[in-house]
Amino acid sequence: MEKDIRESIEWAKINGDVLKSLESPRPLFWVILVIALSMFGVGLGCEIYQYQIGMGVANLNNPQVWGLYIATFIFWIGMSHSGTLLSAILHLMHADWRKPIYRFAEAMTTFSLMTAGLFVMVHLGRLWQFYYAIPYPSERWVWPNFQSPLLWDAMAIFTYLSSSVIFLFIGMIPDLAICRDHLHPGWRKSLYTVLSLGWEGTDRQWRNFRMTYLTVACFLIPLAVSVHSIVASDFAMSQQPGWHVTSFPPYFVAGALYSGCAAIITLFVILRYVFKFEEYMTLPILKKIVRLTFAIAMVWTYLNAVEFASVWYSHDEASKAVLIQKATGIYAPFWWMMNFCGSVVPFVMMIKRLQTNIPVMFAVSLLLNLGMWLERWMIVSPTFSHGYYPYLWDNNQWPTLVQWGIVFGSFGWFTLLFMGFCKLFPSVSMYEVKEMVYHRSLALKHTERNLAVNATELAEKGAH
Amino acid sequence: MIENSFNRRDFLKVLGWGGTAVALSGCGNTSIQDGVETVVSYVEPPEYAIPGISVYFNSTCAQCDAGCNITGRLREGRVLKLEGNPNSVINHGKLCGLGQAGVQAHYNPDRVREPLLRNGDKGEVIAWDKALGLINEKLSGVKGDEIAFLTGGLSGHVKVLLNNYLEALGSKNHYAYEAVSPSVVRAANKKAYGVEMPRLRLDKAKVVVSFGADFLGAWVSPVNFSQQYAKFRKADENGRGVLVQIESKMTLTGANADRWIVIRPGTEGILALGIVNALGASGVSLPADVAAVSKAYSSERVSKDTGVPAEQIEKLAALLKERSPSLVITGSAAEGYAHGSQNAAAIALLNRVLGNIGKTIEAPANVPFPQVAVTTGNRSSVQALNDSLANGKIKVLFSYGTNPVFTAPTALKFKENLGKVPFKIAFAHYLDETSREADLVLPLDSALEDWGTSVPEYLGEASQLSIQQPLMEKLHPNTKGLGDILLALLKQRREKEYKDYEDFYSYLRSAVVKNKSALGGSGEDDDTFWTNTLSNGIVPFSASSNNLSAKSSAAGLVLPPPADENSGYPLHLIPSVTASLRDGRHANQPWLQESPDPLTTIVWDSWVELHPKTAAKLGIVEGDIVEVTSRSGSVKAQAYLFPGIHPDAVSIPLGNGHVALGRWAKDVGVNAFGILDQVVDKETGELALNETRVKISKTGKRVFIVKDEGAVGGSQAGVKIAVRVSTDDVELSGEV
Amino acid sequence: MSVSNMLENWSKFRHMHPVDDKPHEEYKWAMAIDLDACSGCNACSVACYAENNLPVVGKQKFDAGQQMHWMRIERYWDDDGREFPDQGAQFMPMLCQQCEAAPCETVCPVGATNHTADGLNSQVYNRCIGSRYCSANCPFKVRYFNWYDYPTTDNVWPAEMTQQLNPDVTVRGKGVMEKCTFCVQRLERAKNNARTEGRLVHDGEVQTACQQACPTSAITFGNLVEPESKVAKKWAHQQVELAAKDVQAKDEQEGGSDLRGYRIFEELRAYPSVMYLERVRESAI
Amino acid sequence: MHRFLQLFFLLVGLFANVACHAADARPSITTEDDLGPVIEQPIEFPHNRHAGNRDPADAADPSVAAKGGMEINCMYCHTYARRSMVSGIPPLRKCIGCHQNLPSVRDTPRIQKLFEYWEAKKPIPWKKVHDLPDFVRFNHERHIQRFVFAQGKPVQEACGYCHGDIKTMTVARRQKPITMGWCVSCHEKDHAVDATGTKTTHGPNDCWQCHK
Repeated sequence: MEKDIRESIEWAKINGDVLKSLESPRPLFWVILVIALSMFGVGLGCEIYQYQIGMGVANLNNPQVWGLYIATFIFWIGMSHSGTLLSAILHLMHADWRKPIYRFAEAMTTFSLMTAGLFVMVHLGRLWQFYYAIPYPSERWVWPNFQSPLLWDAMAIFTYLSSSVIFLFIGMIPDLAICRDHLHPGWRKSLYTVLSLGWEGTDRQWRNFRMTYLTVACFLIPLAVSVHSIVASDFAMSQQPGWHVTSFPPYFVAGALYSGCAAIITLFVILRYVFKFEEYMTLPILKKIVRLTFAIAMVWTYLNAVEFASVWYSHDEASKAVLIQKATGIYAPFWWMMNFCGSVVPFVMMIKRLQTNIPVMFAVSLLLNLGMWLERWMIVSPTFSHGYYPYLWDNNQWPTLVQWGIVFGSFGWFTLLFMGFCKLFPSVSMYEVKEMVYHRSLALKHTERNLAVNATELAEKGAH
Repeated sequence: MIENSFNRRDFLKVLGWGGTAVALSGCGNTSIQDGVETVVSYVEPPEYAIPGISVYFNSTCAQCDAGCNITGRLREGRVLKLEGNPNSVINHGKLCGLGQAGVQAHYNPDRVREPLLRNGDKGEVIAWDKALGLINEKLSGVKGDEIAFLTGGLSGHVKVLLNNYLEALGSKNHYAYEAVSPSVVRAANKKAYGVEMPRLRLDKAKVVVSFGADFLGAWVSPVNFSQQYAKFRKADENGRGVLVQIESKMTLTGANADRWIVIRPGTEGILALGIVNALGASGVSLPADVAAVSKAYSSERVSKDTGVPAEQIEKLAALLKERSPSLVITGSAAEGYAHGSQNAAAIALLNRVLGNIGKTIEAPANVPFPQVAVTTGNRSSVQALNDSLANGKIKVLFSYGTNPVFTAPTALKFKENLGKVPFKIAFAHYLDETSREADLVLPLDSALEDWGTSVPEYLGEASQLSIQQPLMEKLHPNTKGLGDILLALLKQRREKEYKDYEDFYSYLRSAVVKNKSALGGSGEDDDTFWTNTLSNGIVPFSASSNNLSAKSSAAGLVLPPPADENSGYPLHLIPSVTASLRDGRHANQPWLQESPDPLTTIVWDSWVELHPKTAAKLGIVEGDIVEVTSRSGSVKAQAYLFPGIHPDAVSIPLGNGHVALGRWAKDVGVNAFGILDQVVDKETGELALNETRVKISKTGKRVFIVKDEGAVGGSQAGVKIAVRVSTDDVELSGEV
Repeated sequence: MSVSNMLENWSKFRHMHPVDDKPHEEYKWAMAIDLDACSGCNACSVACYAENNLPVVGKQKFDAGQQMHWMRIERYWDDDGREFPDQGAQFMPMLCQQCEAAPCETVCPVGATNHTADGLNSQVYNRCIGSRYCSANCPFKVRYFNWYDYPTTDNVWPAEMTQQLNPDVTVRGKGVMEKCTFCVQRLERAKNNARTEGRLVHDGEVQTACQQACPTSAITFGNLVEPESKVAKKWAHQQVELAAKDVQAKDEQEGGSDLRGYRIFEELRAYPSVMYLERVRESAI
Repeated sequence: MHRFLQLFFLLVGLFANVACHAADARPSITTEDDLGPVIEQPIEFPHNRHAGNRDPADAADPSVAAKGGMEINCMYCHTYARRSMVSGIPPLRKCIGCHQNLPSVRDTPRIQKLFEYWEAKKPIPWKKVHDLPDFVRFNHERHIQRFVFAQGKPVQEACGYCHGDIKTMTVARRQKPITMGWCVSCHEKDHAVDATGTKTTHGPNDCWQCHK
């Protein structure tokens, strides 16, 4: 039995360990930062070039009007679902083990949404006119087209982004207060003072806090599901073969959770190493995520199979043709790769021994992410290259460096945001870890009296 | 309308109104802006030109020899678009892509703008009077027969002036050269029907059998034929016409045929006689002389020689017998081969046997003024010229409207012989390969800026004089019309005769107005007549049609056996004339380069058409860069696998492969003229275009062919896009 | 501009489509293309370039599949593996089909493409933001995107070439979608003249550029609402209904119909305004 | 809990309410004036002098030179307006046509400038005042035909809908917003089709009317 969080761990130590992650970083941090910066720089450069010359530099054409941008956009949206899953859903399920890790998962949600938003922009032919898509009251009397799934998309994403930011923030208030109290005067201290909204840890504050947190959590879950369903309807509501599939929304949501969990494992390993969080991000927790991921992987595989089957047994020749072309055409290597990464690799997670083997799990999680990214690409591109009109079939355009560059850059952008977050805010929720520890200790002490006594003590302690 | 165009040119000096000429910011500023743009209004208001309203002027298309009548659409003094003139008897308001690209010839940025005098290997700008003076002095002391004038096909008053000028110089050397003209067909027609270009009535025919005549694409007068074709296809009282195309390489016309019959190159004549024989066998009475010739051609033998199945021949004969009148047309079958004339004669027999002469082959209306009638260009003339160049007989050479350095077979060494001429003058729109060699280049007005008249070779319903008039003011101040230049040159010689003509325009006007009574303008005063003439753009001749003489004898008609397999050069090269590029003089008009070749959908390049079978044999796949080698040279181009070609043949389109001409033509594709062998038709001495034998070798390089069709090429992959139905399963009668 | 106005606009936008209770009133522009007459000569395509200010993109961009021909002539061969295409090729002039229930219209996020009262499928360049969703959802792939800024690209309209541009048609900058408009500038001109004289546009009074050029007159264009118009007669004779309920009446007949009229992708129920007439081939030879 | 929910619903309701009203509140555009910049023209053309109303002080018989405006019909100079998209700037000859018979003003500086252009046969480079974006195609003919000829509105009123009260200006200056919303605000109204005013329709509202 691996080492789990010790019930005897000192709360001061918890504060100390977590706050240490806010202190001036190790050299490794700077190295990563520079790499991320340069990646982002590349992406930015490509985008500026594309903006100047025109979308043609991405080497899109008729009929291949959408490229990696849309695929990557879906990928990042999907990524964002993990945070909600861990913090909101598991919160409602009172799964204690989520407590040390949900904070960075939420951050991930927020930042990947921001990244996804970028791709919507990058994709536009006339970026400088994007505001036409916003339903603002203009003297022109023209409105966006409310029939267009793309418009629903924009709205859903915006809503999701704003509410997940709120959720992230609310969840952090008690910790911010702790930071405020433990830091020497300086800009950070004043920042936390402002952000912690005068948190004192009084009973009333705790009550309101929990109520708010719960409400937002409840609000967030259906939202998260709807967001990716809407992204799915971008395709499902169109008329094209290979897109016009009823099972797309659940399929996309499953895919989203899947890639989200995979991403969590990746970041889990990284943070655990970088910030020395072995105490809190323990192997049993990893094991739990891995198992969860495996479950979702199976759901995704099932839905994937359902999609193929429903196309295969339909009389829709066009869609069938697309499917065949995916498996045999020029996209075949990527398509098989996707199926391998998405449906075969996860079986590694079944092996009990490997579930806690950090290097293996790290590798696996990366493969899963790759698979999920490929999945999105395989949804977008093949349909274009094998649509209804044979005269333009297989008129393929291999993405240019500009496209790859921007995709590449988006990862840099995400990393930047995330690293910034880790240095500015506690990436492990201190108060919840304390709760967790407390619950464990309760499990040991059985008497009502102790319970009562400790409870009062703890309440005061917890405030400081 | 207006009396005199020069006022009009002044009137037309006006800049664009809001968002016209400068409409290049289509999605630019999104809000109103005050006092930024300037509006320049007219100084004097032209009655007919209202800003924002289009005006239309009639003129004549100069893009090919069909000489369609066009209508130019003008806005604010700029010609925007060329459309067909509805009153034309040639094109009835329609216009082909080539014709419409005329505006790009006019606005082309690569036009010559100043007179250029050679200095070393570059041209220096000189003034017009200097240039003309120079010509005069170069001509002094040169004997008449040492002066030569090389042109393309030429007609109308420019031709009159040219002839007068040559006469004034005492020269008889007028060489009219057209690289892809149907010159052997003309000769054959002359023999068979008594006229060079009879009127073909597709619209009357129930069956049309064409031996490689691409009359829908690039042959003689495509727009006229296309309209007849539409009538011919319509299921009216004499039913939907049937088109059978017999050729070795599918042309646009072949692609539209009910039955496209692929034939071994050069054996068309044999097949024709085979059909005659089959007709005889099926009970059609053959004249003795014909029967004598044709009896040797049993279906079996013909089928062996031509590769056309015997039953196919029978079927065709049956169809011809059953459906009359029919029409048999000779195209590449005649132009292509050393025995082209015999082929043509044999094919003409078919028309005679089927009694089409007088029914679907009619006499053309004749041209009452022979001096303006067309001088058709041919290929033998350039050979003649080349000879006299070679032995230095020519001291001064004028060239206009043709580009032999590009189109003449390298075997002639034309370019190098040209060098032997001490002084060469080129009247040019562009610096093409030939005018680049000239010592003096005189810039010409575009066809839309110039005055002129023309009489097309193929006349259609009636003969007429087509008026060419400026549609807008000159783009470049220092260009001149050919007529004006010739007039100026004539004045050097015959001052008093021409002194009262201030310019070509006045010459033209008086020349036409003088004969107004003969031109149906009797009773009108000169100005009204002239005004009507200009507004119509057409002057109908009171035409008395001459008649055909159908007394050609088949006696002595012998056809050579099919060409033996030539081991060294196994394949026949069939250079194809495409509808948009023709002989390549318009290759610098981007619309023509960008509009896909109808059959291969390839753009912006040349290609080598190979039958998939041949390709498989040679291990060639689409996109391979192959080297096509003849005895006279070789070119490298991309291979395109094309089912519509005889396995023993390869085809390269003509017109591309320029080394000069302009930004859109230079270094695009390869020039197939270059590798043609100098083999001529025995009777006429015309270059036989399809007689070149080639061999093909891979170079190892491979490219993606730039074409419009997708990777699945011509397949519809079972999707119902373009549907075809057999006459059995469709009810055509009563269609509107 | 109000919320009510917004909702109202939206419903109007849908109502442009002819539903049984609200058919087209004055005009419904439609086309009939006779594939038996079409010879594939490309004249229509060039005419379109001239009329609608289409850029010539050049070899490299053509290779990238970024050509802009609103009117493309497709060439098909038979698939039956005969050694020679001895019945010729199949030519197919493909242009925007101006669908009545156009897939492109519903998906545009900014409503830059929508239906006009004349049953045209309008594309508004200055509203377009270039999401390219319309093209993604177009079954015919007849929408063309400005991948580059052609007005400022070398050798597209150099020097004097700009003077050829048609002032009635906006020159498109980079990043907007464009497509065949049925030469709306000509239609508007004709309607305007007619309105001034207080009448409707006569049949044949207005021609599209492609129709005008076509040497074989394969293209018929006109007003479907006017029963006497040539195009209406053709549609009627071929028993092709504009917005048929489910399948065309003729297609329900036993053993198919012996009429030539059909519309591409009828089964998608986009209800195109372009009817094609099947190419005919003689059986006796 | 309840308090919290109350607050929640209160906020949401408030927001929705404000949003609707904010959206509903729009300025009545048609009457609004929004003066464009003053524009420097090569010749400072006095519209008021030509098109302005007669000064009642002027003698009744036209032989006496008028002091006020001369009430010249707009379309006398902008003659293309009724038959073309563009109204047109009058050709130079038109100005001269009258002015060579008006010795009284012959040597005022503006007229001298005018004649200089005429002698040089140079067109006057007027600055465009109402310059719409290139993708907007306003059709003068349609509006003039509709309002002046079909509906019998006075010319100056009809032109004034968009050009404002030109007859009081010297150098013309934009007076109306001429933005899309402004156009639409008029197009959505029902107008009488003819003089009788019994039948009314509103202007066309599909994009392709102006954007092609």
